[in-house]
Amino acid sequence: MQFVSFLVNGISLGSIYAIIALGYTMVYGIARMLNFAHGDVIMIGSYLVFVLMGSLGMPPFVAVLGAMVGCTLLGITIERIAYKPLREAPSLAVLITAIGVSYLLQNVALLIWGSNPKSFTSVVKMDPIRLFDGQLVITGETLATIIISVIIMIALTLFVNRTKMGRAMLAVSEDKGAAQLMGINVNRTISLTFAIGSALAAIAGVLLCSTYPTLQPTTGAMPGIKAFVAAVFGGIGSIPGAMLGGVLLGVIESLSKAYISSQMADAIVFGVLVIVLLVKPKGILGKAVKEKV
Amino acid sequence: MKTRQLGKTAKHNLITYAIVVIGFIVVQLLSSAGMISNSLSGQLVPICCYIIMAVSLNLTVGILGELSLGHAGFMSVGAFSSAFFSVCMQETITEPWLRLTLAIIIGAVAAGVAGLLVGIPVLRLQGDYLAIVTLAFGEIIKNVLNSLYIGVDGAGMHFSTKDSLSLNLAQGGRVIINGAQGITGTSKDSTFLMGFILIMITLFVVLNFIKSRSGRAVMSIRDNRIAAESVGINVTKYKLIAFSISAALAGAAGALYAHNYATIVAKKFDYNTSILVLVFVVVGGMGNIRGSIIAAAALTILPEVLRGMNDYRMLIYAIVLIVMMIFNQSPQMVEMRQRFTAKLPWKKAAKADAKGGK
Amino acid sequence: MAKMLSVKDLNVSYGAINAIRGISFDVEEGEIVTLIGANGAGKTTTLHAISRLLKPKSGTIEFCGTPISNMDAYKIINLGLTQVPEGRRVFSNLTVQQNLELGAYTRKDGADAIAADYEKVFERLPRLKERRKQLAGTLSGGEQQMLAIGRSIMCTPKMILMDEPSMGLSPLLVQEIFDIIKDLNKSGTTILLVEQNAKKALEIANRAYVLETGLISMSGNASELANNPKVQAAYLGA
Amino acid sequence: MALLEVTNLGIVFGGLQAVDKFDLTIDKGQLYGLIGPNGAGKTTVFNMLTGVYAPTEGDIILDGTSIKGKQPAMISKAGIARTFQNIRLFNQLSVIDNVKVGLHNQIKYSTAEGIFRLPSYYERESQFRGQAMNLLEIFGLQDEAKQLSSNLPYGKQRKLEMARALATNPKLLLLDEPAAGMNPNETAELMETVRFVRDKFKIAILLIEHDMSFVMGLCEKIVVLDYGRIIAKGNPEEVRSNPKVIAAYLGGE
Amino acid sequence: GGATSSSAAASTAGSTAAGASGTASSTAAIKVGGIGPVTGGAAVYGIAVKNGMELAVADINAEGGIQFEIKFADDEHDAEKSVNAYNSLKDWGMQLLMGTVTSTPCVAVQAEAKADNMYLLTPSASSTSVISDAQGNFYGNSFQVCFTDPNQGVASADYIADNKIASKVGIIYDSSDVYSSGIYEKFVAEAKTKGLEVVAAEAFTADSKTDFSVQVQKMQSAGAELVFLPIYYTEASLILNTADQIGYKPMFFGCDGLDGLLGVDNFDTTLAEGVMLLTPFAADATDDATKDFVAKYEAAYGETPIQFAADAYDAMYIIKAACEKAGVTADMDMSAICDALKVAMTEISVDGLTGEGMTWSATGEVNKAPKAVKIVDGAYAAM
Ligand SMILES: Nc1ncnc2c1ncn2[C@@H]1O[C@H](COP(=O)(O)OP(=O)(O)OP(=O)(O)O)[C@@H](O)[C@H]1O
Ligand SMILES: Nc1ncnc2c1ncn2[C@@H]1O[C@H](COP(=O)(O)OP(=O)(O)OP(=O)(O)O)[C@@H](O)[C@H]1O
Ligand SMILES: [Mg+2]
Ligand SMILES: [Mg+2]
Repeated sequence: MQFVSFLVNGISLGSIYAIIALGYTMVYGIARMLNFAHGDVIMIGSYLVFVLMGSLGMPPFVAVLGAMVGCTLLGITIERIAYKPLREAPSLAVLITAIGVSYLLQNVALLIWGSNPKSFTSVVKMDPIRLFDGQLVITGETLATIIISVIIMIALTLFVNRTKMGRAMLAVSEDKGAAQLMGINVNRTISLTFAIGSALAAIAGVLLCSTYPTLQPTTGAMPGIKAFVAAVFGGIGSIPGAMLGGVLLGVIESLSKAYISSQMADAIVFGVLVIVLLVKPKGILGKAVKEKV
Repeated sequence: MKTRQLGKTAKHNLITYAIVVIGFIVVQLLSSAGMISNSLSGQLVPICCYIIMAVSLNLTVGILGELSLGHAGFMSVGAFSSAFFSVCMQETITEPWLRLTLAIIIGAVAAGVAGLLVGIPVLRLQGDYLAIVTLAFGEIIKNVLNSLYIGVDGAGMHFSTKDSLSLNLAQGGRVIINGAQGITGTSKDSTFLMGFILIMITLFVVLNFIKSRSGRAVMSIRDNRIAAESVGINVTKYKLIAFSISAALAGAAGALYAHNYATIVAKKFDYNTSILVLVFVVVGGMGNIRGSIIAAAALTILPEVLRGMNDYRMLIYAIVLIVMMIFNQSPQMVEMRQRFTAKLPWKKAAKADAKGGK
Repeated sequence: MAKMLSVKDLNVSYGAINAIRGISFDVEEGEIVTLIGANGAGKTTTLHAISRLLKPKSGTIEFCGTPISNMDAYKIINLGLTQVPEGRRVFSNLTVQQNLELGAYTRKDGADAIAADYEKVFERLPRLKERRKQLAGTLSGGEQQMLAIGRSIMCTPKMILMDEPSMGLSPLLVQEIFDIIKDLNKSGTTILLVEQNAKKALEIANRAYVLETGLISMSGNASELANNPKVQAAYLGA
Repeated sequence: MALLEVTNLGIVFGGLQAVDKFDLTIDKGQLYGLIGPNGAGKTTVFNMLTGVYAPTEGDIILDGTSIKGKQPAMISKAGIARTFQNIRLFNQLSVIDNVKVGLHNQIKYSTAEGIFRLPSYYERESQFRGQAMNLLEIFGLQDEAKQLSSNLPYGKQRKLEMARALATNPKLLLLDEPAAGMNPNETAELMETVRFVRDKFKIAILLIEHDMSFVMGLCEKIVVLDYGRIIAKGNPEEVRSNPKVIAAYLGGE
Repeated sequence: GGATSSSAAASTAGSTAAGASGTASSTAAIKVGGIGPVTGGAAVYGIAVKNGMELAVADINAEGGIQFEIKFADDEHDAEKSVNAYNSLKDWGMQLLMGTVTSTPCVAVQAEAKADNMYLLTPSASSTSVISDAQGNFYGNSFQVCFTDPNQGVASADYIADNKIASKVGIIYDSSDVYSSGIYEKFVAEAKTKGLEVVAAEAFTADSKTDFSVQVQKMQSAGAELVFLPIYYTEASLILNTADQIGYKPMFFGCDGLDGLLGVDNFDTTLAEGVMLLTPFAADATDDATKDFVAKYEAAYGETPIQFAADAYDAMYIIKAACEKAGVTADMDMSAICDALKVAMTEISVDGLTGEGMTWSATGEVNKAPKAVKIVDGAYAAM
């Protein structure tokens, strides 16, 4: 029973990684850039909910919507100001700019909200489910996270593969010039990608802070990196891959903490990643497209 | 024409060496005249370390063309192995410069070997996958060092990965590597002179490597792997050579770094440091060794210069970074700058020269 | 005949290199006009400037009377102008079918009309039908070229700019491609054709321009130019 | 003994039999043509010969030893060089450096010798320069030696690829559509160059080309592929008049 | 702008003091540097120290007598940056150092300070490496306001054993943190000698400090009656939360790092009910000094002070006492000041927020009695 319980914890943690990773993968898949500031957009989203719910007393649902709108605007703004001028530049240049944006967001948050951790009030108002005489406890947050991450994954998959806009995104990701010849507005498509990615970041932030209720300017950094790892794990650019990668990462982290060593859990997680990539160099669900010679 | 080709790169490299030498002499003169602030003189050794880190990472990123996010991991291997050595040898070898020299060699060799071991699996991957695996290795190295305990007593060395109690040291034994607390008690052997010498060695190795048969092979892999294979280049071998040299130099930088502070901890060498060094490389220009040197020095000093800004210090640093990237790399900006500089009278003459080098 | 495309005093540069140095030409509705010239003469550059993948330094470009030299590239297709780019530039990670769908991205005339056009494309280029589900990146060079042409037809343009559509194609297919161009033209599509295969191009074209290092050196009736000794010596390998 | 002997070569891509039962024998110094409709599998044959793809069946014997399944670099050392349908140059290297990379296995010194600039370094580097310039001169590229290779116009890029391939000192040179994107004059010039190269270096050449005047005017023997299978083999005259070839490839010109 | 406001406070205080007191001591201010992380992940601690320091100096300068001028430099919790900060403070003219806040940087800075013969008083760096080298030789120039890590570990084990609070103990600690792993090791050693049974010891690291469900469940299944948390309050609040969710209700016992738990913005303090901690400072204490300090701090910075702020506040009064004892004046250089203070430190006794009658041995370690408090009804109660 304890094993099941560890497993559930892992899935819960993993689902949060998954939602963050979905945002990562979305932006990476389309704009071909590693948006290292994604974790910090998550942090800003959480602070927004904290302020809207706490100081302004809004109901959770409204606060979350507000944060999504806020993050969407933030994401679009960042893209316009910091990334768009570098569209034709080498991809590493954008990566460094993203790191700059990450520093910027953290320090802005530090100046606005201070360094003291805030305790986050969960937006999930649901009592934990206790099974087997309380041996297995599944919290409302866990359930909500798992359900929401699956919904988001399905919605994104449908969006990208079934809608015209989604198809346009794929085209932009491959060849911006040719996409324009098809009549696709590249700038708008990329803005939309960032908008979606950032709205997801807001949701991820809320769920992250509801499950692990503490909030600091650095809150987004580590989950951001982990989610990046998860996205690669599953095959970066692949939407189901991000989901799978996130969940696996959470489960491996949880189980190795439980059964091997809590000190070395991170090393184990990264070790498994290395092994997986050596066997499947494009991640678990990544397509191994052989270069046509 | 043939001789001019060589002459030009040689000249370009000479300028790079000259910049370093002049920098060294100027600082030495100023400091003997007492005209250099404590703040700057305290940063001289770390600046040397970061220059070596940036130049060596440029070998991986700019010349080999693979994005590495775990370069600091090799720095930490160098730092820990060398510090371990010199803490153990503190009494045996009393001459600081000798101890440091040996320590640097040990650090470089250890990191070079680590580079080789990590490189064998990692270099099979490509692009962002390679980047993430180097990041993973950097974090694994950090995590392992964080839970590594080594102590010595009369009976010899003891290891543990749990805590220092589990070492079961006899009375009088002492813990040398103490998990997250790292190594303390390294004496401050590093000097600016040593840093300068190490930079010169790094430049010598890297610049000569680039302009050699092996260097060309490495760059051909970067430009087109399939074509490189088709002309008989052993891709794995040359990737590994470049990666290991880069790691060994990072190890040397780590050794120099470790001997500048009384304590080193594994956390210092996490992915943030790797990314910091990557920032130097990209800001200085990929494949541009001279740029790496200048960027590393300037961006290390910048946060200190900004101390007057108090709480806004890191905020401004972030903004400077973003603005600099856009200014340096945005095609529109580059074009604008070129148009502007082309108009400057002295640039017109210098233009022919500048084109040859890189 | 009305003027469809008109280019005046076009200048395009790559940084300091002036690739196109003040050229003017026009294409009338229903024509096939070909642009020939040696490697690096600036043919591709001219087409890119027209479809705004490159920003001209100066000069005006009008399409059906609308000035397009400052228009966003993605809007141009709405006016009915498209390009088959040099080097195919198909979307490698999408399937053949998906590539064709993107060709019809701006179309608003309903799924049935679009579906009918797929069939037309497949009829002309049966190889594409066989490879419908294959990723475009793994197609052979010639197959990719067919896809690029098929994709441009899918947007039912008034005018197509074609950049070396016969490059790398088998003799049979070269013939087929030129037949397609002729047919397209017959059904009302105006065509600006850039070709290395000057002989074939001059055969099907109404008029031609010769481009030499960024300048138009000759122009006129296609058949006249084909008989011009200078042209024959330089481009027809006579 | 034949230089190259290919027997029953075949490869499958996810269910698609791209090449099937491919046999080919090339003698020393022979000029051989490989033609066929688009997608017939010509480039794929090249890819198998050079180790880019591992054949699913069959054997490739070069000069008496099997090279099937070997890595591209090994095959290059064994003596097969090639150019690519989509040009693959080392874009950020100068023209002469592209050729020097081709000479990599011809002139050798160790990494350490390079770093420490031992006398051997200077000696070998001057050999590198001399041989590279000789090769560039054959293709009329000597004046562009110091330019970035990506700045060359298309036609010259193709020539540079050939110079680089020749630098590996091959016994067999594979050219994939060398005349693509060239106008008739340039094509004619190229024919001369190819002949010159064959005579000077005494190597066999197998080339893919859709320009019939080029293939027919140059090659001594031609093999025709369609849907991965050989449909004809013979001298230019035989092939040109073969009804199968006309139907599948040439068309009624 | 912290440093600017503090120097403004110092100068206004200085001018009023000049009129009020006619003492012989010069009215020129002694320059005291402060170092700690005010940005980055450890900014909470650095900012608290900076605030505490400013508050104390404003008070001290207002009293007349010795005047201080202060400047606080950021080190981002990094040894290299800390040494940089130290050097830049030297350029400013620092005569003595109150810092650094965290241990690893402090060890690096101490090496510099030792070489310069600069007096160093750290408010909160608790590693023994701050005051002595690996062979156990004491530096002599450095002093601590807080307990050392071993001291806290031993004291905690002793307290639990002596008061028979529990016999089966579990521990959750941060293996990547010097403070936490330092206390953990000594606690385990002492527990053994005191006959406490350590039934589970689980680590976490800075890279995975959000999800504690595994660690807490392992405590539960090992049957720990008491969970010892030698960690900081941010993570502790998450652990309490997790335990509550799975319905595990052991006793929790922590060290000074837990202080601040009740001050976490928006935290459900009922979760912290019954948590015990061994801390020299409690913001909810009812003595006048603490009440006064807390009120002033809240007025100035809008939040409840954590122990780090109190440590820093005390540190400045300790420096003041030592300076007065040694007769330090602003015209002395740092080395002379250090030599004078080395002696004076062993002779003074200070009543501060974090301890009554604090005294120092020449080793640099502080002698003061830890206070054990328990959270009852959302407030600290003495045990
Ligand atoms: N991206 C670029 N940067 C710099 N110069 C360029 C660039 N693209 C083209 N050029 C130069 O501009 C000139 C015209 O090139 P363009 O591609 O238009 O020629 P083209 O007539 O299409 O030739 P081809 O028949 O080889 O396709 C050439 O000299 C070429 O070298
Ligand atoms: N990596 C691959 N994966 C899947 N199919 C492939 C791959 N490479 C080639 N093919 C298929 O194999 C067939 C042969 O391709 P190949 O490139 O050899 O054609 P080709 O004869 O060179 O044609 P062209 O003259 O157009 O260049 C094509 O149908 C192509 O789609
Ligand atoms: Mg062209
Ligand atoms: Mg081919």
